[in-house]
Amino acid sequence: MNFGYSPEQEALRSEVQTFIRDNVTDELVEEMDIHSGTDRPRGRGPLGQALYRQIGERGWLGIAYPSEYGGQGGSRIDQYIVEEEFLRAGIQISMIGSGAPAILAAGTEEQKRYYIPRLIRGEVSFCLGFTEPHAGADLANLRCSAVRDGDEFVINGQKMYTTSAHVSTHIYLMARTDRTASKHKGISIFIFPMDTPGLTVRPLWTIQNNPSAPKFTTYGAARTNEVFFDDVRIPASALLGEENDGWRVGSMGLNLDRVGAGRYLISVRRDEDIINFLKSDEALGARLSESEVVRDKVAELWTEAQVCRLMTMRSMSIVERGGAFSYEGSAEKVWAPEHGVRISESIMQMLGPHGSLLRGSPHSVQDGLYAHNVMGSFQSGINHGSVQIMRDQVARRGLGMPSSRGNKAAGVK
Amino acid sequence: MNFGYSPEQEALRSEVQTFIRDNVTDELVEEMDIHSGTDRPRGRGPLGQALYRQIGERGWLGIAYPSEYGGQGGSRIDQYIVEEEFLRAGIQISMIGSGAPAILAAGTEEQKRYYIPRLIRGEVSFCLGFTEPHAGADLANLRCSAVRDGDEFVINGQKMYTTSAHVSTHIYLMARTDRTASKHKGISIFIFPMDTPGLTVRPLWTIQNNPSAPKFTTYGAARTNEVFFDDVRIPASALLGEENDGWRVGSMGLNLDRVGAGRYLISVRRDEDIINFLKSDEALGARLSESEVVRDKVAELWTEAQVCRLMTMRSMSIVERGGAFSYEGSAEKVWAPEHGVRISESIMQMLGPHGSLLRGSPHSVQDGLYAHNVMGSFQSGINHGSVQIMRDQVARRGLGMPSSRGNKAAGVK
Amino acid sequence: MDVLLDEEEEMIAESARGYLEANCATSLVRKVEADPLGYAPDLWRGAAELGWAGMCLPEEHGGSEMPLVYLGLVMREIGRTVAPLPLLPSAVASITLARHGGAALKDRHLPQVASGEAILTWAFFETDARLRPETVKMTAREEDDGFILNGRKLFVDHYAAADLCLVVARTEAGLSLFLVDTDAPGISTRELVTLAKDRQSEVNFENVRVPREALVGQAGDAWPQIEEMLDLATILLCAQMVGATRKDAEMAFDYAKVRSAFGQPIGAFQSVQHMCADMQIWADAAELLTFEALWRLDQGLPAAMEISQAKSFCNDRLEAAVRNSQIIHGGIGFMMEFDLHLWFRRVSAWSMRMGTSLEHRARIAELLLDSPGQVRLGRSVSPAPAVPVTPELTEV
Amino acid sequence: MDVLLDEEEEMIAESARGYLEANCATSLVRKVEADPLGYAPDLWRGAAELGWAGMCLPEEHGGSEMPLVYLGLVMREIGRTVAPLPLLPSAVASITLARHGGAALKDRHLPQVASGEAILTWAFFETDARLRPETVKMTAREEDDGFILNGRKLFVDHYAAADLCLVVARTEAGLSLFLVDTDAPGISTRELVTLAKDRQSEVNFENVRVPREALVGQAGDAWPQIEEMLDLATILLCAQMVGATRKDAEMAFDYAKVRSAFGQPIGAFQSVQHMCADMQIWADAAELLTFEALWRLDQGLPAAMEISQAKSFCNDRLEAAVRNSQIIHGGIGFMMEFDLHLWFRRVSAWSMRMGTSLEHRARIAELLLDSPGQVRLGRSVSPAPAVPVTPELTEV
Repeated sequence: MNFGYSPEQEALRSEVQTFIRDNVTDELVEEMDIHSGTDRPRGRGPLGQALYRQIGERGWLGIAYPSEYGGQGGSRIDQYIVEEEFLRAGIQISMIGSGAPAILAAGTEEQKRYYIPRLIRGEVSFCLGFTEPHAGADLANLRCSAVRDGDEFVINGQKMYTTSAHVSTHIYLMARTDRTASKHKGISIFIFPMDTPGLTVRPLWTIQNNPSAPKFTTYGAARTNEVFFDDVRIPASALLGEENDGWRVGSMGLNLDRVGAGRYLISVRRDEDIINFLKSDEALGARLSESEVVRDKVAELWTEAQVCRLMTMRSMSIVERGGAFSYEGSAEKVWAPEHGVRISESIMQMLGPHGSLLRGSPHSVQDGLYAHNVMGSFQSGINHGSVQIMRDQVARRGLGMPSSRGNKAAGVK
Repeated sequence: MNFGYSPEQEALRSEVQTFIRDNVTDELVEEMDIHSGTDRPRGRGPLGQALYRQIGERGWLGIAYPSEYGGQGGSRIDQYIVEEEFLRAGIQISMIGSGAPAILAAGTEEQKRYYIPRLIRGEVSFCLGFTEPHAGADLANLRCSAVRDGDEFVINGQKMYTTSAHVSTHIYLMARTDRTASKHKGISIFIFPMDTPGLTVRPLWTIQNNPSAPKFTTYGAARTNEVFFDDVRIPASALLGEENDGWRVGSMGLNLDRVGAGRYLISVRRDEDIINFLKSDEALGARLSESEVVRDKVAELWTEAQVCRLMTMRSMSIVERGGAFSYEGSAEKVWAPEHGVRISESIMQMLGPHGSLLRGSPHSVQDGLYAHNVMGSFQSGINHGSVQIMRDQVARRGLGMPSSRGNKAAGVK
Repeated sequence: MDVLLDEEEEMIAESARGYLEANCATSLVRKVEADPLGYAPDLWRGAAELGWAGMCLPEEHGGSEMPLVYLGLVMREIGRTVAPLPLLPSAVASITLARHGGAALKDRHLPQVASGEAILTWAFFETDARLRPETVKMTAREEDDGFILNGRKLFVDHYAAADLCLVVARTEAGLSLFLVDTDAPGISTRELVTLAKDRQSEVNFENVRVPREALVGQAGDAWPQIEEMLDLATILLCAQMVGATRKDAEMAFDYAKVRSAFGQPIGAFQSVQHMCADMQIWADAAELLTFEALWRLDQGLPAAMEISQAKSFCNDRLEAAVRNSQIIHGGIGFMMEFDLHLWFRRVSAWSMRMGTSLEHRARIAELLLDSPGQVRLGRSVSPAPAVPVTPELTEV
Repeated sequence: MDVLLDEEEEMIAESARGYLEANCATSLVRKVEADPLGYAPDLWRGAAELGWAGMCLPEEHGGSEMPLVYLGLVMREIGRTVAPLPLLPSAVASITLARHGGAALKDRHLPQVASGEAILTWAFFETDARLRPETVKMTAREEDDGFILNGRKLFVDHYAAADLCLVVARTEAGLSLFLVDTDAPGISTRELVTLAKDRQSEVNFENVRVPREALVGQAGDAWPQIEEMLDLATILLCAQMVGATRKDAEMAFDYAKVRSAFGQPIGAFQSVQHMCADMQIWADAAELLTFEALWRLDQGLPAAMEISQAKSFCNDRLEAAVRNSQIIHGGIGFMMEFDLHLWFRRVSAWSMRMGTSLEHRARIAELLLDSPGQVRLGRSVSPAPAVPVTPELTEV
């Protein structure tokens, strides 16, 4: 048991912090923010490209990825440290997301050599084309189709809530390749450029728009997207893994997506923020910090936030040992989002009316951060597997609980 | 909308309170306590008989029952007032329980004329023979059988958790009369004396035994019972309602059993107790009453307790109007027991180690009331329909939510 | 005792619901969100014709002298349709004026309020926005035959819509109430942007002169009247929250019945059913708490405890209910073009107004713990009876 | 960083579990509940042979100088089998003695403790049973070449089993620690009856004379040592609670798989699955919090925050977990003859010991809010480093 980081890891963290202090400007953060509603060119902007070059030189990119594909072959924990520090500065350098692990596990040698280095360097970024109007939690219900036509596939259909589709260079698409097979069979994964003809992106504005949410808001994105496919032709080489094996391939990335610095931080940043607000010399914060009830509540929530941190450390420990999750990732994905809601709603009843003022309003608290957070925190319990489904998984995979009669009949695991 | 009682009802309450102050002694309460473990003769003891005579003279017995069967043909709310005051003194005069409503609704004229007056006068008391080792929440799974043999039925099987079987005069038994019918069909209700040959009662000691719980503890019963039936012969006239219609008949009483003074009070007495303890001059209470955190918590719980009271008033209002519950009884049976657990567990973290001392221990708080309550409060969420099943009912009956595929297949409503 | 609605109450509620459902589509709600005026004048005129503006005002001034419970039912229906109407502040300020104002002031303004021609609001909160007298720093300096107001008010509801505002300020004698023209010289405003996107303002008073007659009640010692006003605003806001939550929850119930996942409606999953059951239970409980408090006000019974119970409960549980509704809706509830957020944002914002749960629970605890004698549920523990609103009703 | 158990830790835990599962049936637990001695001597002897009594004592006194994390793992397994052993008080008192006692006292007693021949306990709490120095009223009057103790201690763990007791009393110089023979003249006891039915005593000191050498550390100013002792007892109790909750929860998981209702195991119902999932999550979280605190103590890092985090969390969530287990078991869990309550009663009682959630959260809030600088998760905010237990380990 070791709850600390090695001296080398602490040194790495300091180095990254120093780098960020010296190099990360507000303009850079603004340029790299994929959640603002504004249309902009796909891929990295000039400042982002410069940043990636700099951090690439320091060996911080793709630390845990194999060196033959441009990574450092290093520790997942080191990578976590770098990711956390950049995220705390408002920059998501780990845009490798769900793509890279699946490409490494299921991709052809050619795909690996093409995509992994580019993902690491930030030249390629994927948006996740999973959800559809009738396939959300029940993803396997998807209808978007890919029909083989010689050396090509022809894609038709629609994807929804495709975050960052307007700025990503590529899509990581789940589509149905066999209509006759049962729900979970007959699905395949494709990776291809967003500028493929026939592909259209339309904005979906979220309730965080107008005014848009301040930096660091949990689910503060002002926009997501719909993506339409109208006879989109892609080469068969865009297929990732075996045809009709996409359910398995697609699931690979998701577990890892549910843990890590990103999931952890969006659930606990408000804990740090509110305590630091209470410690500040702002009149409201100073007054509240004297309330025993507020003190009791922030202590309780702080403890919950520590649990988020510890669960993330547990997941990292498992990954670092090369083990697989049985339920630990799902457990984290229950605890952290629900904590995020609790802290957000508790803060409402500390701040009172000032807490209800949005970004840009006179008298808003921290430029409306907490008010916007109310609109976003619960989203973390819905996206990428709802807490309900995650609890099912903890019970069934972790504790061996039986499937219900109904689900068994329908073949749901 | 009227949240108050009429002057007549307030006068009735005062009258009952005065009567109790003048007539209810500790010996009487002790004699009438059906939950102590001691064996005693069935039915009322001498003090209880005298009490029933006195309150019978005042017209307080069976207020809401028809006058032709010995009741007063009065208001259910008046009856509630009398019941509440006696329960607050530790006496459950409304032992009519689940029997009388069903007898009135489904009984023969002969049964009504025999049982209702005796139930009201307290000469007859029923224990509820429903639960079996393999039929708890899923009551319809019961196996105890009643086989017709000419003008008689022959009963074989076992009942479990039969509270007060050791002191009741009669049993209200649910048994299977048709093994070939589907689960909910083929069940019948029988009412007959506990001294029928072949019927054996054995004690089941609860975790509230040794030391036994102080008066007013939520689920403080030191004992419940198993009841065994070994070729128990009863006349066919013991059948209540139609043969094989027992599921419907048996359900009649239960909804009423879930609401009313008893259910309400066991869930909220600790709220009053702890606040009065905080207001007392005991050092621990006085110290805690100055803690803002304790004050915040008791205010929150008090509000929850008010909701228990208001939900009970709603149920009474519905009953008084002659309406039927769609989900309101179930809602009360979710809220009140869960509140009872919350208040009980919150008190643990106010009192600290003193709160863990049981009855008779030096330094116990209110003779161990709160410590014993920890062992009992959750029982209220299990018995007579678990909160899980009650929530199902709120959703399905109250909100029209669909049955799950699995349950539909099994014919569960 | 009968806590259910009687026939007349049902009628009031149904008529209000009928009017609003016919005249207040969500497109109107969205339009007004973007309109600095902050309310829908046509909708307001219709409401005034139905008598809502003067429901609880004296008959002699054109009102209907109805119980507050009836007004609460209307507020519930307004919440249900999230109708952009300034009824809450106008009713609260005008009832306060009717109770404590001088005859001249009442004669001049109340008939116009009752007819809907004049809209009132009130201003109490300042930088420290708690429901406490010591938070008022604004001054009213006596001079010649009037007062000069200086200070800054926050969170003033529907100021842009209002003709007159009941302003709480501190004279030498203590807290006092003044009825001020909203466009009096020396007043400037800034719009606040709330989560509800309804209209709340910062109002600045710089040497604003008001005549002596603008004083409502006596100069100083007005805290009891002010607290009564704040309590009334609080409990009517609860009624509005209950209505909004009802509708919001019903949208989730309906959605759960039609949205399918894993081969069945999501409403067939026990976890979703239990979320829905809780939402219904919380809304029911909030409604019972709210209307008991309103009923007590109508009876002239102490209601401070009941008002604080209702608001603290609404703050916590109705927020949880509308959050559950968002969760049940999944991604679509997060989309601007879907209507659900119109309710969610309002209930959330309202849960932060008129006293946090912490403030209200502190008051409950005071009444429970710092009063003499033992407590018992169903028995009033409030220290002193409030002023009766409808004295002709006998006390129960 | 690797928060999972390493091989040696796994071995320690497995060996402890093996010994206890083989030697501590629930029949033994029930027997000891009714036995005034309050522990099982045979089981204790075997445990001492395995080295548990001296795990964290210095080698020079017959101990093994192992990290506290190892002792925590053993406590977890003791909790798992609810084994009636006086290890917790004996380890806490003897570690305190080893850290702060004089050589003579240590030479005389520690080898016997390490071998299991002597059992120690400690006495801090009095009528006001909080973890605060001002609650100690007991006096130690200096006289001749010793002290005279007067006062009453409550909630003394396993006093009947103990040979010696570390007693906190107030000398003229302030709080001090004394090692007292449990059968010294002038001592009388009364048994408390706890929800756990384990052994806690009221111990009365009436002019109890102890020699000067009985003083552990200096006279006065011993609060840091006392707080360290209380913190150690607190976090080891957490480990015990975690173990007990694990077993208790597993019984519910197993029961849910075999108990049928409505044609399927109750564990197939989503509501039951979600209860079980929460129980597992809470137990996992409690274990992580607990062992991080123990690990920090081993590193000599400040751990007050982490100890209070662990205990407040265990109090609330492990109680909820064992209550859920009772609910899943239905009626049978309420029956005396069924074993489940052996765990339920203990976790419940332990949740009320060594600081309520309110007390611990007040300490967390102090560390968070009354310290200089900003907070950040994963960065220590405790003010001053604690005394290192195993100074040879490098600080991380």
